[in-house]
Amino acid sequence: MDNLKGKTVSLAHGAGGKQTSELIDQVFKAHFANPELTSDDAAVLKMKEGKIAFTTDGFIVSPSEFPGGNIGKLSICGTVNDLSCMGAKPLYLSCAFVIEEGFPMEKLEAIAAAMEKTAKEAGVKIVAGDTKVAGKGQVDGVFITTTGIGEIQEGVETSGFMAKPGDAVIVSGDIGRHGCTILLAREDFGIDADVTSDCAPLWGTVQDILSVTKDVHVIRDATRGGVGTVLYEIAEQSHTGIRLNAEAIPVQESVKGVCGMLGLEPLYLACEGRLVIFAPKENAEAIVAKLHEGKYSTEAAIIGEVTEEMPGRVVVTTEIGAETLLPPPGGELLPRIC
Amino acid sequence: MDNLKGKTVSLAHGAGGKQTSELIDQVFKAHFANPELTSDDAAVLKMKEGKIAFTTDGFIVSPSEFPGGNIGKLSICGTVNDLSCMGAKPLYLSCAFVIEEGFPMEKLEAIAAAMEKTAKEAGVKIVAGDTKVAGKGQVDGVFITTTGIGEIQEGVETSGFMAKPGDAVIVSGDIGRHGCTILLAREDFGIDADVTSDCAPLWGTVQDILSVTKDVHVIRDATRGGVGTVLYEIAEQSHTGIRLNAEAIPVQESVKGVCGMLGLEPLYLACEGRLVIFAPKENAEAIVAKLHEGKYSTEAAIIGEVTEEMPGRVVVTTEIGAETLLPPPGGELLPRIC
Amino acid sequence: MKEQLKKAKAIIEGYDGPPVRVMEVCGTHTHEIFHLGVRKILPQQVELISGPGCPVCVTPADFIDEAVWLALEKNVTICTFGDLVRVPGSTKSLADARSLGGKIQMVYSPMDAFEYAKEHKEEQVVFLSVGFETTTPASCLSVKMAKEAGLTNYALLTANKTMPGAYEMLKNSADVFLYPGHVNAITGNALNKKLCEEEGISGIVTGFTASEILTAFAVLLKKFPEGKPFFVNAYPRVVTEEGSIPAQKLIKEWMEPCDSQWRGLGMIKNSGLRLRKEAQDFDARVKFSIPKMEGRTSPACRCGDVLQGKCLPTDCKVFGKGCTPLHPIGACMVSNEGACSAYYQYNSRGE
Amino acid sequence: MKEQLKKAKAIIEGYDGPPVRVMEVCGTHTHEIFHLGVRKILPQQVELISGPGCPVCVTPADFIDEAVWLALEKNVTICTFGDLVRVPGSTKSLADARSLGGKIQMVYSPMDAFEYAKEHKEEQVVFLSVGFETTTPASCLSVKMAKEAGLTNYALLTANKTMPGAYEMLKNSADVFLYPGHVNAITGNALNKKLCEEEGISGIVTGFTASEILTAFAVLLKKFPEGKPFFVNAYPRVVTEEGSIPAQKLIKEWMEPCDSQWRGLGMIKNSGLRLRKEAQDFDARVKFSIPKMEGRTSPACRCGDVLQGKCLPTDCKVFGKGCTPLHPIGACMVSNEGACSAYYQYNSRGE
Amino acid sequence: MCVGLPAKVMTMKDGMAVVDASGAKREVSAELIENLEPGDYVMVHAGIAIAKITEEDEDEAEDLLEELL
Amino acid sequence: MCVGLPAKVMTMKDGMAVVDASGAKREVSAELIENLEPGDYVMVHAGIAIAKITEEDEDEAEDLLEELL
Ligand code: SF4
Ligand code: SF4
Ligand SMILES: [Mg+2]
Ligand SMILES: [Mg+2]
Ligand SMILES: [Mg+2]
Ligand SMILES: [Mg+2]
Ligand SMILES: [Mg+2]
Ligand SMILES: [Mg+2]
Ligand SMILES: [Mg+2]
Ligand SMILES: [Mg+2]
Ligand SMILES: [Mg+2]
Ligand SMILES: [Mg+2]
Repeated sequence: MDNLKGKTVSLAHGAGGKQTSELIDQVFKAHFANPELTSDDAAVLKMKEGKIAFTTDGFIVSPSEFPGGNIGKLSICGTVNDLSCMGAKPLYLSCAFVIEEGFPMEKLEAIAAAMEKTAKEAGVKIVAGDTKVAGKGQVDGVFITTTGIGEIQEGVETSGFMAKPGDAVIVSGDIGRHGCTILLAREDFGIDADVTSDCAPLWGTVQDILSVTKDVHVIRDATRGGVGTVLYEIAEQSHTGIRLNAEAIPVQESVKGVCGMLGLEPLYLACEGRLVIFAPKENAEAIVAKLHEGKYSTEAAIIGEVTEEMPGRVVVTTEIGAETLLPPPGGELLPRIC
Repeated sequence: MDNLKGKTVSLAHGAGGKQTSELIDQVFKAHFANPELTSDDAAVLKMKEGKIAFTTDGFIVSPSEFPGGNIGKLSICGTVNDLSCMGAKPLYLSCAFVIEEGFPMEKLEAIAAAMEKTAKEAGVKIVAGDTKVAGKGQVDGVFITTTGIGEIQEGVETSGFMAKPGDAVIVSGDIGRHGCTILLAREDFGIDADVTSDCAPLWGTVQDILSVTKDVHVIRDATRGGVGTVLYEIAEQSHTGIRLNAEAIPVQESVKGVCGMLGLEPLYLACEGRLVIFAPKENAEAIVAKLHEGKYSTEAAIIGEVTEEMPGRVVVTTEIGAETLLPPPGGELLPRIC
Repeated sequence: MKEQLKKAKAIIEGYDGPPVRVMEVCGTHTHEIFHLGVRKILPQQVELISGPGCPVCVTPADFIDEAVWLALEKNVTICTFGDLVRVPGSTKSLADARSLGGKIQMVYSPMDAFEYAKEHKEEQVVFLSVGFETTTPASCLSVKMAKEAGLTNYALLTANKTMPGAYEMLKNSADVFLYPGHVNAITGNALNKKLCEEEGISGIVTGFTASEILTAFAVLLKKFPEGKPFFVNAYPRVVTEEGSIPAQKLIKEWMEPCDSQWRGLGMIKNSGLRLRKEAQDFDARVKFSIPKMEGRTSPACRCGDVLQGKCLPTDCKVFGKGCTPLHPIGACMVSNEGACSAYYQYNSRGE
Repeated sequence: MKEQLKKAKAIIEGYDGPPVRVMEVCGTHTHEIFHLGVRKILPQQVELISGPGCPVCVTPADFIDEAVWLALEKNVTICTFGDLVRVPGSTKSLADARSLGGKIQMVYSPMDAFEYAKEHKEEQVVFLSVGFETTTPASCLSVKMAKEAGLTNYALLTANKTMPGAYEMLKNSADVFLYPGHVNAITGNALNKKLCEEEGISGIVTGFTASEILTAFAVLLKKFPEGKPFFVNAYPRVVTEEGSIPAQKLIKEWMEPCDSQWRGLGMIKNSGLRLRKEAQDFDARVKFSIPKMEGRTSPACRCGDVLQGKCLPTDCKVFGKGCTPLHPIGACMVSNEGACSAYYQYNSRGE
Repeated sequence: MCVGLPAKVMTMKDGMAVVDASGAKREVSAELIENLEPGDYVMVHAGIAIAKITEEDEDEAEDLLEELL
Repeated sequence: MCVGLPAKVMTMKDGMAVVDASGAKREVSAELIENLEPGDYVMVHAGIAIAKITEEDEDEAEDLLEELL
């Protein structure tokens, strides 16, 4: 969009008047247009009788552009994936933007373009939106909140409360790439590595799983907090223990390198395109085999199992064949150097 | 909540681990608890066949507390009102928080409490949420995005595209109080006045209107940009003109005073509990009479009519009986002094 | 409508005298006249010209450039009336500067700028001192208070202007002048009377309410056909003959006349005010050694002609096309009180 | 599992000698030992004690108080290793200071702090210089670079420590010491050899990989039953006899020994390093005249005893109750390398 | 050019007046007007009382028209 | 107490080395090591190469165990 070149978002764009409409038309409607996209107070949608999934997430990633995506792509993936984890086909999304005064229009347009592309891939429509502009220094670049509605598929019931002893624990790919990418993109530590975000819309991946069996107990996307946090969450919700095999956890070599330098645990680095799946052991191999065919799950692996002992804990069998507890999720991710 | 006293939100609360859960449990679940509120990736909701309304809005008001409400109340009202404007009974809400590191827990709790109370009044359930913590200076206090699902009532169809020449233009109460309140609360201009925000959930008000007649063409809540912006929007969407009677527009005396001092036009001050209603003239008096009985619409008034001439324009009949154009919505609201 | 308004309106609508050109000098008059729809009730013989009385409109681009420079290069906190925020400089407005991280604080009063400086000693604060005789006393007062409080972080960037030079320059542009009541409240009526008596320039001082404005028109349309130059103070509850002596003294104490550049009109001798030598510590140009700015304005802009009544806003080629209140090219399109903006907003969108 | 790991593990698991107390002095060893689950394969006779080798754990509260004071009272930008961010001061941690608006910048290296200062000349920057012999050279180097670059906005807040005094103090706490390979890479082995030869204190220098750690245990469990004091450098690919001469020179050039307060252990003579007189311009205490802080720590905290091997973390009354990694009371609970934290995270949640 | 507002003086203190214009209150300087007292009406501009006035514009306009007709 | 990482020197310039540890690259000071060259292995801590090392820990451990048994 040539006419956006060099322009920036101003407070006037957030005042609700003509300039707000201009911004919406030029940047958002240009990308999101579809018959259901509302110009009124709300979108009007026809619904079938049945169960729907409804979820929201705020995205505040900084920087807003990073290797492998931008905040726009992320904001679609995050909500599409939360719906998918419930076995729900993503149907409709809303998106609410908060933009900092002075934000470059071209960047905003790139964000909207990424949203369009990702939504298309996920088969979901953006039908409602909102745009606010905050004064310089009142928001860091751009924040996006997406909310989604999905149609829960017949016969599927997943929940973090449903893990059962004997379940296999599967991850859909190598872990920690998104968190590592953002860490590097912030340029705080002067480290460079060939890592891109794993950010991806996973409805297709969930469909792959469900094509093998509908008897899946838990599907959860490991986002902030990483796989480790998800595992502790599920161990707690399901009152079971989890035993991991350290050597089975797929981690890209350069992610390991960065973690080594900064004293970080890959299990606690964020992913944005990785599922943690709990399913009866007998189907685990078949699920992984099917996942290996998928675009976003070539590195899928069984990384552990659910146990009766040690409910609420995650135990790791280490490279020396000993057992240790996975340290429970801490707070802020702090590099450890000295 | 005594245990929150003196505490503040930290980045650790946003890391997705145990502290995030603690924050959610202590502040949000304590107020929002209901059977549908999810601990999984998404809420699971049973839907009837039919039309739903789906809408989202971001709330970034600063200061987050103001006479007449806080950002929590506002965030419920805003979305409840957008649903109501479509003739939809508000059913479910999601809310996504972005909180600045260092934000006082007690304030957050007051916000959650206001949300609970307002949601209860509006008959809507909060079923999904998200909490992010941004670093100091990356967000101004707290931002909330709410998204809502409502059930569109049989036989009701409203849209900004449906205003017809001959329609009466009604406002549900005196205008500009929210914008004026925020202006004063910011303390930028040293002005003091006895004004409180009009912030209110309006599903009851819409029900009142629909109880008189379902033949209502447009209902829109005048939020940022105020009534003037809504009128221009509808004039444009419906390709009609609008003629206002300046002397019929209800404005509280002290709002007039503040506007006088700062050279502002009340029609362009934000409301957060005011509807603009377009309905065939013959029902207008009955609607206003019914509204006068309602809690949030005692000052309802017919302020003008829809015309065939001057499509896209809003004309005002002034106190000297002359006609003038209402200046179209400008950008940022700038006080005019010299 | 009140009785008295009706009477005035009847006189105006019933005017059947000779053609008359009336210039409202004051931007607030321009604004109120549009707001009330006065133009719509004026008979055809009455031509209304919007003069240069909006301080925003006559403030040259290089003044904005200076403020932007202070904000972005010197990290100065700029305190300003909201009116100036969107005025285009040569390349940037204050709104642009703010979006680049410059600190731009809107205030209601220069005294608030002083208070801000007092409460933010770690910041350097500059108030953009624009305005005519009405506004200048408040700027002077803020400097006086800053001096008394011993502040070293407060200064004015002055572009204060005075009306006499402009009256002189515009005297042939209209038959009757509507004089700005609030300026006269400070200056008194001596000059206007003198213009009437010595140069035969008619005028009427009035206020800003519907009643005051309509009455003024009624009066002038009664007087004009009589053929004699006249001067009427139609605002005696506010304007006295001698004006505000304390205000005049205050200005004299802190400021002195200087030549001044008016956007559109050019340089007018002795039509500006600047801080006196003794108050140079509070003069932002001295304090920050602001370099000379080469204010560039769009060559298409006819603000100058508009302000002198030589053409209508609608005669400007870019009016309503390239130049709108949302994307102003010239200063007259920025302020609500600017002639072009008022024309655009109330009259015609140039479609 | 690799062959060599299996061999070492077999030796460890098969140990049937006399009881032996092993102290790992180094926090990174503590961390890795837990991470690998080494404790789980040690026979019962082997008692493992986690010593004071985590710089975070031994940094007293008043050091944090000084940093918080600089951040909040002097608007100084604090550059720090992530390790220190959550360490409790007397009332506030650096994370608390940050949430109050203090600027806390995490860095990977003191050189990054120097770079930050070079790129932010308008800010005063202080690097929190903690650490043992391994880390101190990097701090010194950053000061050297700052001096060469003529920076006047960079300084260190020093709490650098050296190991010899601690070894001396702890010599009776264990039978065999696991020496920190990276400290010895700088200092060389002379002191450890001397402790062995003159005082009969056994020890083994080792690295941090699974293979290195298991090998070290295998070696010490083979040697210990022989009954003679021994010293083994099990990390020769990194550690040479004389250590790093350039590093030793660098430290000597910029720093000099001083008495030093160890959280938990108290004052140890000559166990710290501070900037020399000639480098005082880079000493934050001098530069900002930091007032004396009265570091208060919780009376319940038994960090001191834990660090000396006098009790286990689990013997502390508040362990796992009032004191957890998310809400630490003592410093040993903060760092991943702290003995209490490692116990809590890997061993038992004190339930 | 100068938005002015008639306002009533509520209180006086140290040369500053708190004025009320239809319920909007603000402190303004009374420096330019001698002997201002609570109850007086003033014309306010940019934080300063520029003139002491009478309360209503009606009478004045009325008088002027009377005179004229 | 000191997280250290073995890394390979990729390039050298002005006393600074760019090192690579399993794909994580960063510039570190080579001040403490004489004659460092691309291809060398170093132990890196807090942005500084503290020692020149051999690539693998295996042989060393192997040797030690051999000696012992
Ligand atoms: S329309 Fe714009 S460019 Fe033309 S004279 Fe007016 S302000 Fe200047
Ligand atoms: S558990 Fe906490 S309070 Fe107790 S000794 Fe350890 S760090 Fe100190
Ligand atoms: Mg709305
Ligand atoms: Mg979600
Ligand atoms: Mg999510
Ligand atoms: Mg909206
Ligand atoms: Mg920012
Ligand atoms: Mg999720
Ligand atoms: Mg909405
Ligand atoms: Mg809304
Ligand atoms: Mg979420
Ligand atoms: Mg802020």
